[in-house]
Amino acid sequence: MNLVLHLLLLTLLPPLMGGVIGRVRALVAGRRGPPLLQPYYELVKLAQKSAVISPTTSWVFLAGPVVGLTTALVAGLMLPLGAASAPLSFTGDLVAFAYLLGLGRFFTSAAALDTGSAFEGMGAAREATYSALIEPALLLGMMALVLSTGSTSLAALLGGGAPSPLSVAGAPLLLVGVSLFLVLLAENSRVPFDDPATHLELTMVHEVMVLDHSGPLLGLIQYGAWVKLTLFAAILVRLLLPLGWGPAWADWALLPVGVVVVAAGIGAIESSMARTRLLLVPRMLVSACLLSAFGLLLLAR
Amino acid sequence: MIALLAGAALTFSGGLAALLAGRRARLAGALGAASASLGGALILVPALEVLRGGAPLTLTAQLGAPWGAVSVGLDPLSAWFAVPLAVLGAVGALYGASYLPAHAPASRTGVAWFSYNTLLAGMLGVLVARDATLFLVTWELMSLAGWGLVSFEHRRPEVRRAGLVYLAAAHLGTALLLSFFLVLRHHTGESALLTPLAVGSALPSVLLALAIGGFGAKAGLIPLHVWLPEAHAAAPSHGSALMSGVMVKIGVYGLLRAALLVGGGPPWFGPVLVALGLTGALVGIRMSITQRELKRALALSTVENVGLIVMGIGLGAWAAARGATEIAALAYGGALLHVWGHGLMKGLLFLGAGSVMHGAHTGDMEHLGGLMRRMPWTGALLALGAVAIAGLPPLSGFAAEWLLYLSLAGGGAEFTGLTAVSWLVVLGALALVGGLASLAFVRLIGIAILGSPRSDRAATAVESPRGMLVPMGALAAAVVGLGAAPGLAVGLQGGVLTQLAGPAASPPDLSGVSLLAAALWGGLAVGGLLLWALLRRGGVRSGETWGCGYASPSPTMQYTGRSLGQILAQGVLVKTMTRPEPTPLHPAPARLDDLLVPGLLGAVYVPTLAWVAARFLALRRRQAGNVHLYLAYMGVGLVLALAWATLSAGGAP
Amino acid sequence: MPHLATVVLLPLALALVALATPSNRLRPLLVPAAGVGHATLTGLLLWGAPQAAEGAWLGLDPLGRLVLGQVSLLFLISALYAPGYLALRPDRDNRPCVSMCLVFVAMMSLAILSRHIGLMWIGVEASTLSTASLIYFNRNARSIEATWKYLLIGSVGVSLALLGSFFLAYAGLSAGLETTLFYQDLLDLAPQLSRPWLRVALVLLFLGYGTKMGLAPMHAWKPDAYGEAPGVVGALLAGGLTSTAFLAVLRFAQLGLAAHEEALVRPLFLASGLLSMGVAAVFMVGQADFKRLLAYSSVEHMGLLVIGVGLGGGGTFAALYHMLTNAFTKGALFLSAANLHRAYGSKQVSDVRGALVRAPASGAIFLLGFFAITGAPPFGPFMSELALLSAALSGGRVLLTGAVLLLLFVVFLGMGRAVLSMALGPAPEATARDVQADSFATVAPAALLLLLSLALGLWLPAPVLDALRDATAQVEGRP
Amino acid sequence: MPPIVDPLLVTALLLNFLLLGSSRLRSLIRWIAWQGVVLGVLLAVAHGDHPGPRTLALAAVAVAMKAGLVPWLLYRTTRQDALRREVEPLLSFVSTLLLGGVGTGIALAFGSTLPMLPEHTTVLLVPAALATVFTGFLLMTTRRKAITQVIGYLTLENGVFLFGLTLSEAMPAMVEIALLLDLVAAIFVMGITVNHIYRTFSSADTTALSALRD
Repeated sequence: MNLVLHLLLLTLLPPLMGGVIGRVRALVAGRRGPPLLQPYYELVKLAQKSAVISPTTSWVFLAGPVVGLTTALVAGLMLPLGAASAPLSFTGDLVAFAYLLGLGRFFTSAAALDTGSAFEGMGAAREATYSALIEPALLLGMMALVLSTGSTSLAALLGGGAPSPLSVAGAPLLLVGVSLFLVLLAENSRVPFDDPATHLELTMVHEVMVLDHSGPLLGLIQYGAWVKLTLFAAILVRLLLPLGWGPAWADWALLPVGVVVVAAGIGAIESSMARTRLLLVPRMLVSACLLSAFGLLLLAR
Repeated sequence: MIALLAGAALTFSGGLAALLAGRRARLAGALGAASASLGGALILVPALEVLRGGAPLTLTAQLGAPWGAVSVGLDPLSAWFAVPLAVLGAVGALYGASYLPAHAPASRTGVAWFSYNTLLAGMLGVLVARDATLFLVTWELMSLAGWGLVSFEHRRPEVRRAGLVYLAAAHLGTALLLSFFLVLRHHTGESALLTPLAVGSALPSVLLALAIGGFGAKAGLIPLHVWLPEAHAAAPSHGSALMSGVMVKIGVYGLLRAALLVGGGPPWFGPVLVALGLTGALVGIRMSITQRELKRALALSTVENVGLIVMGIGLGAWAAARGATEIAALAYGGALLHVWGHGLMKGLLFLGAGSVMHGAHTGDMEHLGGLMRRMPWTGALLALGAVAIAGLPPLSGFAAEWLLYLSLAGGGAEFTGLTAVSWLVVLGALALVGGLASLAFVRLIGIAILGSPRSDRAATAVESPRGMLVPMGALAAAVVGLGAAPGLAVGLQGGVLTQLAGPAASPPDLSGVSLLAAALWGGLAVGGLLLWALLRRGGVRSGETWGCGYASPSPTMQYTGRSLGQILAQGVLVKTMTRPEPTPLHPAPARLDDLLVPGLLGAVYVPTLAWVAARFLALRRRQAGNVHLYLAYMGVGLVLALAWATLSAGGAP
Repeated sequence: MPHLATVVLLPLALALVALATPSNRLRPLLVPAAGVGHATLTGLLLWGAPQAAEGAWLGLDPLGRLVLGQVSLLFLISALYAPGYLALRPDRDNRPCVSMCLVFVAMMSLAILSRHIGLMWIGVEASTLSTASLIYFNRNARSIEATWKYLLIGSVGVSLALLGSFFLAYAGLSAGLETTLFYQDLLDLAPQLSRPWLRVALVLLFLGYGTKMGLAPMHAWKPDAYGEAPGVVGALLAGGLTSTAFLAVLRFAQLGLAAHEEALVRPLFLASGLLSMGVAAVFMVGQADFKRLLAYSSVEHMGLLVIGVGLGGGGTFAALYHMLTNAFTKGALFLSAANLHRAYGSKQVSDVRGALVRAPASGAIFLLGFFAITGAPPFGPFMSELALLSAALSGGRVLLTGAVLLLLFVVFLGMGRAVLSMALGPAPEATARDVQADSFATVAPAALLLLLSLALGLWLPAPVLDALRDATAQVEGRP
Repeated sequence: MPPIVDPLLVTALLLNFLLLGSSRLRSLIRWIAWQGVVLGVLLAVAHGDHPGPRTLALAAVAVAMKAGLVPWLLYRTTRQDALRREVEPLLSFVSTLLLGGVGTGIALAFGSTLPMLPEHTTVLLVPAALATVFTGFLLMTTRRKAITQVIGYLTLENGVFLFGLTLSEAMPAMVEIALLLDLVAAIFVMGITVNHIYRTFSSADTTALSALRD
C-alpha cells in the first residue's frame, strides 16, 4: 500500500508544482494567472503532438529526454516521501541520488550538443559547468545529515522513524538548509541562476538546451524537470519539518502540503528578483558550497 | 606459476618473431596478436585462480653470477593487477591486428608488435618479480618497451619530443627505484620484496619517500605526470590503451608493494598520498577540459583517475594506521575496483579514439563532429565509455567512486578533529572532481562525436572495420557487466584486502549498486518503449535545427571544444587565456593562443633544464681548446695532489 | 704452452710484414690475422694459467689475465672491422696505419704482461707514440691538431709516470733496502718503503697513468683524439688503451694498499673519479659532435671505474666488471658512430637525422648502445653500475651514491637529447657526398660487440667470474 | 757522490734559467744541447771515481743522443720556418723567469722534506731534477711555437733523467738504453708532427691549433 501511495505521489504531484509556481507569480503580479492544473493539460497536449527532429541529430537526441525522466523517477524511488521508507534504499544511496541526477544531466547536455546549434551548445556548457560547481554543495549538505543521523542511506536520513534532524543539531542544519535551497534553485534552473520564462536564447541556461525538443520529447523533459524539482523540495521539507510523531496518514498528507509551500516560496522569489549576471553565477554556486561546508564543519567539530 | 611464466615467454617470443618477420607486415601482425592474446589467456587463468582463494604461487631459481637467487611469486595483490593486464593486453592485441596495417608502414609493424609484446611481458615480470635485480630489470624493460611504443611514429617532431620527455621521466623514476632497493639491501642485507621490515627508525620514511618518487614517476603522480599526456597521445592507440589502462597501474602496484614491505608505514604516508592523489585528480581533469586533441584529453583523464586511485590507497593507509579496518577496506576496495574499472573504460576510450582517427584521420576535436551518424558503432561505444568514466551509475565507473564516498563518509563520521574535517573536505573535492569529469566527457562526446561535422575529413568519415569494433564491443560488454554486478569483482578482493588492511578486512557489500543498476536499466527500457509508442502515434517530421531564423547556418556556428570549457578556463579556477599585446610602434605579428596551457612541463621543468644547460655552456668556455691551458690544468692538478699527499699524511715515518 | 713473449712478438712480426707488403689491398688483411693470432695465443695462455716465475720480466697475474683477455677479445672483433673500413678508403696509403696498429697492440700486450715497472712504462710510452700516427690517419688540419695535443699531454703524463717510478725505486733505496723495480719485489717490500717517497711516487704514478686513462683534469686530449681518429682506432683506444692504463693504475693501487696507504689511495681515487664524471656531465650536455660525445662518455666511465676502486671491497669487483662491459659497449658505439659518420658525411649531431631510416643497422646499434651505456638493464653496464652503487651504499657513502646517480641522470639527459635526435625522424635525402652505406663488414663487428655486452649483462660465465674474483682479491691484498 | 757532482748540478740549474730566458730559437737549441752534455758527464761521474766500461758507454750514447742527434733534428725543423725564428712567449720573459725562480725555490723546499740517503744528502740532486722538470713544464705551457714545446718536453725528460742518476745500480743497463731510445723516439715523432704542422698551418704557432673546442 505504501508503495502504491509513494508511486502515486511521485508521478502525480510534480506538475502541480509548476502550476503553483505559475499561479503565485501571476498573483504577485496582480494577474489571475493560469489554472493550477495547466501543466497537466500541457503534458497531455504535448503527448499527442508530432515531434520535429533535426537531420543532424542521432539516437542521443531521443535518449536525452528519456534518460532525464528515468533518472529523476529512479532517484524519486530512493527518497522517502511519506511515512514509509523509500522503496529502493541501500547504504550510500545519497551518492547514487546525486550521481543519478548527474547521469540525467549528462544525457540532456549531450542531446543539446547533438543538435549542432550554437545556442544549445551554450546552454550545455553553462549547465554542465554550473552543476559541476554545485555538486559539492549537495553532497556536503547530505553529509551534514549523515553526521547528525549516522547512516548513509536516504531512507534512514529522512525517513519517518528518524528524529527530525533539526531538533538534533539545530543551527548548523539551518546553514545546510539554506545551502540546499540554493542547490534546489540552481539544479532546477530557477530565477537567481536562470530565468525559465525568458525567450532570449542567449540568456537561457536550461531552457535553451531543450530548444529543439518538441512534442512528446518536450513533454518528457518538462515532466522530468518537475519531478526533479519535487524531489529537491521533498528533501527540504523532510529536513525542516519534524515527522513521525503523528499518525501515518498525517505524514502522507504533510509532504504534499510542504512541497506546495516550497513551490509557493520559489514562485515568490521568482517574482521578486531578476536573474543574476552570468559571470556572477559561479560565485553564488561556490558560496552555496561554502555554506554547506561551514555547516558541516560546525557539525563535525 | 609455470603457466604464468609460459604466458609471458610466449608473448615476448611472439613479439620477437614479429620483429624478425621484418617487411611481411601481415605475418608480423598475426604473430604478435596471436601470441599476445594467447599469453593473456595463459596469464588470466592462474591470476583468477589465486584471487579466488587459491594458494599464492612462488618459484625460486638460482641463476648465474650477476643475478644470484631470483625468486618469482604471484600473491593476491599481483594477481589483482595481472587480470586487467591480461584482459586489456589480449583485447588491445586483437584491435591492433586490424588497426596497425592502416597506420604503420609495412616495414615497421614488427617494431610495433615487439614493443607491445615486450611491454606486456615486462609488466607481468614486474608483477611477479620478488627480488630487486629482477624487479629493476623488468621495470626498465617495461619502460623501454613503452618508449618503443611512444616514439613509434617518430617521423612527427612532437612524437620525438614526447619520447624524450618520457625517457627522462622513466630514467628519473628508475634512479629513485635503484636507490630505494639499494637502501633496502643496505639496511636489511637482502632485497626480497616479500619479507616486511621491522619498524626501524627513519628507514620507512626514507624508503616510502623514494617509492613515492620512483613509482609516482611511472604512475603519473602530480609533480611527475608531465610526460603522460604527450606520451599517450603519441603512441599508437592500442599502445596508449595498454599504457593508460595498465602501465600506470603498475606504478600504483609498486607503491602498494612498497607500503606492504614497510608494513603500513609512518603516519605521514596516508595524508601525503591523499594530497598527491587529490591534487593530481583536480589538475588532471582541469587540464583535460581545455585540451583540443582527443587522446591528450583522455591521457589527462588518466592522470585524474590515477589520482583517484592513489587517493583511495592513501585513505586506506590513513584509516589502517588509525585502526579503522572497516573504512580502510572500503577505501582500498574502491581503489582496487577502480584499477579494474578504469583499465577497461580507458582502454575502450583509447581504442575508440583510435577508431575515430582511423575513420576521420584526425584526433583534433575542432575538426571532428557528426560522427555518430557516420560511425554509429564507434560513436555508441565511445559514448558508453564516456558515461562510464564520468562515474555515472549504471556503468563500472560508479561503483569505485561510490566506495570512495562511503569510506570518506565513514571516516568523516568516525574520526574526530582535524582528520574528520580533512576527510570531509576531501569528500567535497571528490564531488567537484566528479562534476568536472562529467563536464569533460560531455565535452568530449558532444564536440567530437555529436553535432554536425566541422571539416570535410569528418564529413567523409567511414566506420572502422569489424576487426576493431569487436574488441571494443568486448570491452564495452565488460564495462556494462562490471557496472551491473560489481559485487563479483569486489568478492575477489578478499585476499588483497587482507594483505593491505589486515586479516579483519573483508570486501564491502555492493548489492545496493547492482540493485540500482537493475532499476535504472529497467527504467530506461520502459522509458524507451513509452517514447517509441508516443512518437509512433504522434508521427515524426524532419525540420532544420532552430538557428534563430539565421539564413545560412554552417557547422562552424556550432559550439567548439574550447568554448565549452571556457567558463572554467576564464573565470572560476585558473586564468589561461592570454591576450596578445600588439606592440605600439611597428605592429608585430600578434597571436591569440587561447589554449596556452603551459602545464608543469612548459612552466617549470623545461626552463630549469635550459638554465642549467646555459650554466654548463658558460663553464665550457674554460676549456677553450688551446693546449697550453690543458697543460696548465694538469700542472695545477699535480701540485694540488702533491701538496695534499705530503700535508695530509702528516708526520708518518 | 707458448712463451709469454710470443703474444708481444707476433703482432710486431706482422707489423714488419705489413711494412713490407706492397699492395694497399692485401695489407689490411694482416690486422684480422694478427687479431686471430693474438686471441689464440691469449686463449692458450689464459687456459694454461702459468705462474709468474720469480724475477721474470714478463708474467701473468690474475689482474693481467683479466685485462689481457678483454683487450685481446676487443682487438679480435675490432680487427674484423679494419679491412672493411680500409677498403672504403682506397685513396689513403694504409701502410703506417696498419703497421702502427699492430705495434700498438704489441706494446699494449707488453705493458700488460711486464712485471718490471720500467718495462711497463716503455710499453705504455710506445703505445702512445704508435697511436699518434693512427689518430693522424685523416691527414686534415683537425686531426693534426688532435695528434699534437694527444702527443704533448700524453708524453708529459708518461714522463710524470717515469719520475714516479724513479721515486718508487728511491723509496726502496732510502729505506735501506736493495733497490728494485720488479713489481713482485716491491710488493713484498711495500710495508718497509719510506713513507714520504712512496706517497709522492703513488701520486705521480696515479696522475701519470691517469693521463693515459683520460681522467680529469688530464682528460683534455680525449675528446680531440677520439673525435678525430677513425672509428676502429677510437674503439681500440676507448676499449684497449684505457684498460691497460687502468691495469697500471690498479697495480699501483695494489702497491699502495699493500703499504697500508688507504688514507692516500682511496680519497685520491674517489676525488678524481667524481671530478671526471662531473667534467664529463658538463661537457656532454648540448654537445654538437657525436664522436666527442662518446669521448666524454668514456671520461665519465673511467671516472666510474676509479670510483669503484676507491670504494674498495665490492667496489673493486664492480669496477673490474664495469671495465669489461664498458669496453665492449664503447667499442660497439664507436664503430657504429664511424658508420654513421660515413653515412652522413658529417660528425655534427644536427646533420644526422633519421639514422634508423638511412642506416638502419648502424642506427639501431648506436641507439641500443646508447641505452646500454646509460645503464638500461638487459645490457652489461646496468649490472656493473648496480654492483658499484650497492658497494658504495654498503660502504655507507650516501652522498657519493646520490652524486653518482645525479651525474648519471644528467649524462643520460645530455646524451639522450643528442642520440635520439640523430636516430629518430625522417632521413634527409642522401646527397652525393655521403654515399657509403652500411656494409656487412662494417656492421657485423659492432653488432658482435653489442651482443657481447648484452651477454655479459645476462650471464657471467664461471671462468670470467673467477677471473674477476681473483683479480679483486689480488688488488685488495687479500691472499 | 763525489764532490765534482755539485758544480755540475749548479750548471744544470743555471742552464734552466738560460733556457727560460733565451728569446731566439737557435740559442734555445744550443742550451738544450749543453744540458745534454752536462747530463752525460754527470752520468759518467756519478758513481765513484772509476766508472766501469758499461757506464762510460752509456754516458757516451747519452751525450751522442742528447747533444748530437736531437739538436741537429731540431735545427733542421727550425730551418723550414725561415721567417719567424724568435720565441713568441705567451707570458713575458720576465714573468717566466720569475716563475722559474719560484719553481726552483719550491723544488729546494720540497727536496728537503724527502729523507735522502747519507751519501746523497749533501748533493742538491733532487732539487736540481725537480727544478729542471718544472722548467720544462713552464717552457711547454708558456711558449707559443711547437718547437719550443718540444724543447720544453726535452728539458722535462732531462730533469727526470737527472733524478734517475741516483738509481744507476737499480736500473740494469738494458732498461736505461731502452728509456733513452724511447725518449729519442718521442722526439722523433714530435719532430715529424711539427713538420706536418708547418705544412698544414704554414706556422708552428700552437695558439692557431684551437679549432677543436666545445
